[in-house]
Amino acid sequence: MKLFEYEAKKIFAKYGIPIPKGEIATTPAEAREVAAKLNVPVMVKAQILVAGRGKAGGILFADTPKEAELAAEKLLGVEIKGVRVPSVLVEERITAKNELYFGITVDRALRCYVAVASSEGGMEIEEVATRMPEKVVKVFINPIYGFQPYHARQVAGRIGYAGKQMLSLASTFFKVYKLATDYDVELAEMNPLIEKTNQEFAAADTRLIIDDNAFYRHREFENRVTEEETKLTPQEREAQKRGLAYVKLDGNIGIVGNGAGLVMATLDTIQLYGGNPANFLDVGGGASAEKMSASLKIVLSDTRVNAVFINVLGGITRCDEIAKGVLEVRKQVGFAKPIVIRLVGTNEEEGRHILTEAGIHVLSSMEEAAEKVVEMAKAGGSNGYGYIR
Amino acid sequence: MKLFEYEAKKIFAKYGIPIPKGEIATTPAEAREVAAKLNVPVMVKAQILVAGRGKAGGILFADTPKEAELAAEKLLGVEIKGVRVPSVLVEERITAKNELYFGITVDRALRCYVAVASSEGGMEIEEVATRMPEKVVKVFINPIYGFQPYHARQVAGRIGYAGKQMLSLASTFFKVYKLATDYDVELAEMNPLIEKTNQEFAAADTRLIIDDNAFYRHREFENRVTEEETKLTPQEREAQKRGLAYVKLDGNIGIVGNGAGLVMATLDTIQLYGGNPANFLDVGGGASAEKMSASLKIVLSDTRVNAVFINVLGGITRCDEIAKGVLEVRKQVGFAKPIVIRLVGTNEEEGRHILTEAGIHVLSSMEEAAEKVVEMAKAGGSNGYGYIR
Amino acid sequence: MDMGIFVDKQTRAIVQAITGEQGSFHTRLMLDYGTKIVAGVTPGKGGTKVHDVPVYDTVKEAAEKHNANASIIFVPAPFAAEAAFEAMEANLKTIVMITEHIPIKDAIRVMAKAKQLGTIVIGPNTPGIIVPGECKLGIMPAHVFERGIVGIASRSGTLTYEIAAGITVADLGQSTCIGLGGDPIIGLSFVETLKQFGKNDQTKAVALIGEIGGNLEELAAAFIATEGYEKPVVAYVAGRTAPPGKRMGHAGAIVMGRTGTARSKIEAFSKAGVQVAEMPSEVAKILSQRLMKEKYI
Amino acid sequence: MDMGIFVDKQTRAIVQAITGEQGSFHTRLMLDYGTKIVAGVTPGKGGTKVHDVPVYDTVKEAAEKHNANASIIFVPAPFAAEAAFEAMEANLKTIVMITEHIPIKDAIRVMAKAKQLGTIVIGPNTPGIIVPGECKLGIMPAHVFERGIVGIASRSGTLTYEIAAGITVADLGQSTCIGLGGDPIIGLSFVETLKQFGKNDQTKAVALIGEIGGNLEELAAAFIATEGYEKPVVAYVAGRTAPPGKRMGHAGAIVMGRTGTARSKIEAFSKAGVQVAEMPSEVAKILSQRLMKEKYI
Repeated sequence: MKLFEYEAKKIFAKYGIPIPKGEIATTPAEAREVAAKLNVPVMVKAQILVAGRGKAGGILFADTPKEAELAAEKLLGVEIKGVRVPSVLVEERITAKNELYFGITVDRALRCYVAVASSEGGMEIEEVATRMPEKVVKVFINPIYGFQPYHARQVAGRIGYAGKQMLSLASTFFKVYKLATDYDVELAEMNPLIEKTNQEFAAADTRLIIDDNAFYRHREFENRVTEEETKLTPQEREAQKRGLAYVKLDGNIGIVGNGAGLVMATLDTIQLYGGNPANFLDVGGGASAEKMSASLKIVLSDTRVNAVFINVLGGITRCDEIAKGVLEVRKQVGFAKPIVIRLVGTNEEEGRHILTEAGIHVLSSMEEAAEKVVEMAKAGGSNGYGYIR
Repeated sequence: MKLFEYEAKKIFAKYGIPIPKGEIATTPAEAREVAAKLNVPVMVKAQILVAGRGKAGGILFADTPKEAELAAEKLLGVEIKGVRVPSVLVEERITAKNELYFGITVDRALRCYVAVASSEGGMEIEEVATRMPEKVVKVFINPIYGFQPYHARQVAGRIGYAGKQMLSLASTFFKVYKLATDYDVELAEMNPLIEKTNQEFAAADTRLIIDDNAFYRHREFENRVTEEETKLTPQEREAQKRGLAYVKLDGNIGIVGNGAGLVMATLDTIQLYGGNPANFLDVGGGASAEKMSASLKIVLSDTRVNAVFINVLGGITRCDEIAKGVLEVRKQVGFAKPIVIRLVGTNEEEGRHILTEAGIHVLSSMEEAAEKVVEMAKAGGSNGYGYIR
Repeated sequence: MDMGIFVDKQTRAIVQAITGEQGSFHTRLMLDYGTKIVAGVTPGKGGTKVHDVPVYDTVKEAAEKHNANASIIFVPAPFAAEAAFEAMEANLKTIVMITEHIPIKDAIRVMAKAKQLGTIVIGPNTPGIIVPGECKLGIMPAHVFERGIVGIASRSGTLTYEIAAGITVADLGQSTCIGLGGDPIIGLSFVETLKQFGKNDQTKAVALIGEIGGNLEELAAAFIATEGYEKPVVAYVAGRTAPPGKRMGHAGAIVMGRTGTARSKIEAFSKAGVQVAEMPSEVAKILSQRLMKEKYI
Repeated sequence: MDMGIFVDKQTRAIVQAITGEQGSFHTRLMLDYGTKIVAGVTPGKGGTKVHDVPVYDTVKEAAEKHNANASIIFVPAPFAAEAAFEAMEANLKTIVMITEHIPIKDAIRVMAKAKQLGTIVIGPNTPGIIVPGECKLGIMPAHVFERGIVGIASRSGTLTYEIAAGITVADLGQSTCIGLGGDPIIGLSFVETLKQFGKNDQTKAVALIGEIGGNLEELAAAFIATEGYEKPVVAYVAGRTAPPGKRMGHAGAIVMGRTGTARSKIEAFSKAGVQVAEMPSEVAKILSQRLMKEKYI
């Protein structure tokens, strides 16, 4: 789960990491008040979770409370990179002598956390790594002994600081590591970490991504998840409620399959045949008829969808359960859109039998089925042409 | 630092470890109130830090509040094993089906923590280890991976429990380990840990010894240390204030030396010659004249002392500083008791010179000096006979 | 001759959380397949039996009494890492972690200890491992596999069965099919598996089934190119259409910034001379062609 | 031929917390003795010098630039364990921890890592180690030591100088004098030190200076008895008069319940055939007699 900048900053501050003064505002008037209280030139920053916010115009400068109000007015309610701005962070503007980078993330190949630092902050660290690899310092963290204060000092030294500044940077790095461990992060990042003109440092922008699987250790985020739900599409909300992996995509072919890899491969195959998937939906392993029918209903409820592809290879999943789930949906809501079913594997015979008895045709080849559904979607998915009525 | 039973139990309870209901009382009336509130047969337990309290009559039974009052009256203010009882713990009496033992302590030879358990609790674990070694289960704790819940289950199984009782015991063991780590303990012990007639468990008596060197991580004990001070002798209090290692002993020869080992050896040598040391006092490494004079004053202020032995071998410690410290004491308070000085090592010449100039005789041999001081103490330490006037 | 890698007929496995729904169900299926499930563990249930398999409170006891050398873990995520530690301490040298949703922090610690002890960890979030006809330590449907000559390593579940079924139908069969796991932190990499397949006589070709996220595929490509891997390798990479920043079902299937795209992986394989199938069904076809060319079939 | 054990003329040491009062003072004394103090470390003081010794911010830098292989730590107790970790990670293989008052929990972790890496940790709460005429890595007064044939291992400081001085006066001298440290958790035991002295040609006899607390003396006695240790060993044990439950200056010098008494240690030594001196001055006397009998002097 990604946290908003202002949420992340609260946590950074809790660990004693210096951040600019500032407050969140959800209306232009509030933004004006915050700016007046701060009584210095400010930045007004859209609180959205997409990367590249700055370049997309999501960060505005304001020298007076009035300007802050206008800036907030510009940002609030506007969509940036397709995301509505729900609030802005109004924050003191700090003059940067240098912009640095520091982050803790996961190195999947080495199976450990890694601390990444650079004297070149302010842009994405991958970009620095591509353009100036010599400017990126990486310290792989021993999972047993952790990131120690002396590692932090080594890193601070390697990005060019000495004396008191080295100690102060190291102390900040170590606090970020502490935070990262305590909060089970996938990413904890200060970018830019600003060196101010008075030689001190401040985390001007921060990012935190929490490992969703560790929520049971961080109950405080449960409400956060509930809040987030209000921003989901009806399909996403329903899938989340039922514990289904669902990702909204841009196309018009609804997909239900079992197994993340198989569903991804299904999407890819659809695209190879010239189609556009509307979603990723993994019904999961060993799905019951009920889970199958819930999944299918989610996909059917998406108004963009004009054809549906059910792709199931039964392993732990039983084809008869899948078939029953499909029939249940037909009974409950009917099929307003054409559906292509590919069904093989465990209890394949029973499953086919159930469906063919009910007048539904079943295919065996994933590729054949994919081709078919693309054809249907292209034809506008008119019910008359549908593979299944 | 040893915690009182009632202090330890508060901490055990904080970790969810079941303990008997009870409260502390400092007057018989309070004890009566607590017993009345508990409204069950109780135990009245003297809160002192010496071992073997039970056998020494420090634990009394009471069936009524009145009896509890009488029991408290018997215990409060009385000395048990030489220690005044400052308070009593009035606690529900639990019928034990079995008495078990569990503790976490340090294995010095293997350099790790060790979990020790036994189905034979209620007596000192060393006694069990001597009499029924097969009844003692020891699990040495890997310093890197710690004591895991499955270790706790292994231990619970090995002392003879299965099913739900095994799980419940294991959960308690694991909590004690957690407590032990969090609190930097040298010893965390439940003895007896009672198996009740309803199959549940309760830590009927608990002991906690905290590593003094880890106090900087446990500021909550600072007040505790201050409180303790009121119970110290004037010499102990003064030594503690000045950071000197001082231990009160039973004899009449005051000792000041540099280095713990050397002072211990000095005590031993004194005893070999038939004398009785009044104290252990290590002036520390590289002691200044001021520290030396403070130490000597502490020893001289002990009314039991009738002769003093200063034994210094200068390494980092400089003999001239020691000599200056001695003279300073003579100037300030005079020598009311005979003092024998043995002084060798760094700046020996200067030190001897300072003292002999001042009319004080200095010896070189530790054994000769020890023999001399024993002789003096035996003579009653009359000033006239003193080695140094 | 070893039929496959990591497990065989001699493998003596215990099941951790054998009394749970999943554990009990798959114990039966594994027993049916002929796998030597010698004991089970569920704390507090020691002394009972599941499908005639004796249950113990601790892995230590189970492993010692039954001379076990492997474990398959169905323990729920919050306790799964601890279960793996228990298995490693009991000296079990191959551990299959079926459990999904294990926190990254926990998985990292498990893998660090495994590395220290030389324990093979398969998963987490894996369907397990199967050496057809010898041993199935996992939850995969047995019927799609057939003893044969293709070594399969995959980050996926059902997609693997899809491709394995194709390979079975093409009469190639599998020497071993191993699910590396769908999580970001997993015990085995493609490279490590390739090395094992390289040493295994039964394996004449290797199929790698990758997906978006991480760089295990890129590392495998680099390994194949620099080491001059001798056996034919065919790859499939799922997730060409996945948008960045979204988890596609698996915790590990996510494009982060510019890293972990299907494109990067496919390009890396192609550059290393590894043929990449466009569709799952092509994997078996390409393998057949390659193996015919190399005169294995 | 090695003159002593653990350190020698080739030892290249760094001083951790070199800019502190103790660190700076003893750096000068060690340099005066001829010890190769090649660098110092104090975070934030990198680039300065102490007695002409260059100071660095990290051990890594100091060790790499000066090819160091040992460290002596004067870092305050709350940071001393971390300092030891830093030294171990920088591959320094002999570490002397002068620092007193290190929490037991920290010391346990240090020793676990040292064991893993094969690092020799002397201390904590030790005066250090001296191989007379070769290397002094410690805070002991140099003048009481003389190159010679007795290996000394001790849990004490000043008492060691007392006994060493006696051995010097008796014209036996020391091959190495090592302070194991006065804490409950220390890096070296009497047994480990005995083994090293056993292999060291220069050492013709060993003096063990023990004290109350723990059972290192008992273990040494058992080792001598069961292994048939070939060199003459003389012991002294301080604390016969110490009451139970009281720390006698050293954190480790405490009789707990029935364990760790001087009596138990003395009996164990006697049973193992190790002569135990009643007074410090007797150690040199007994050594002289034994060595004369064995014709070493």
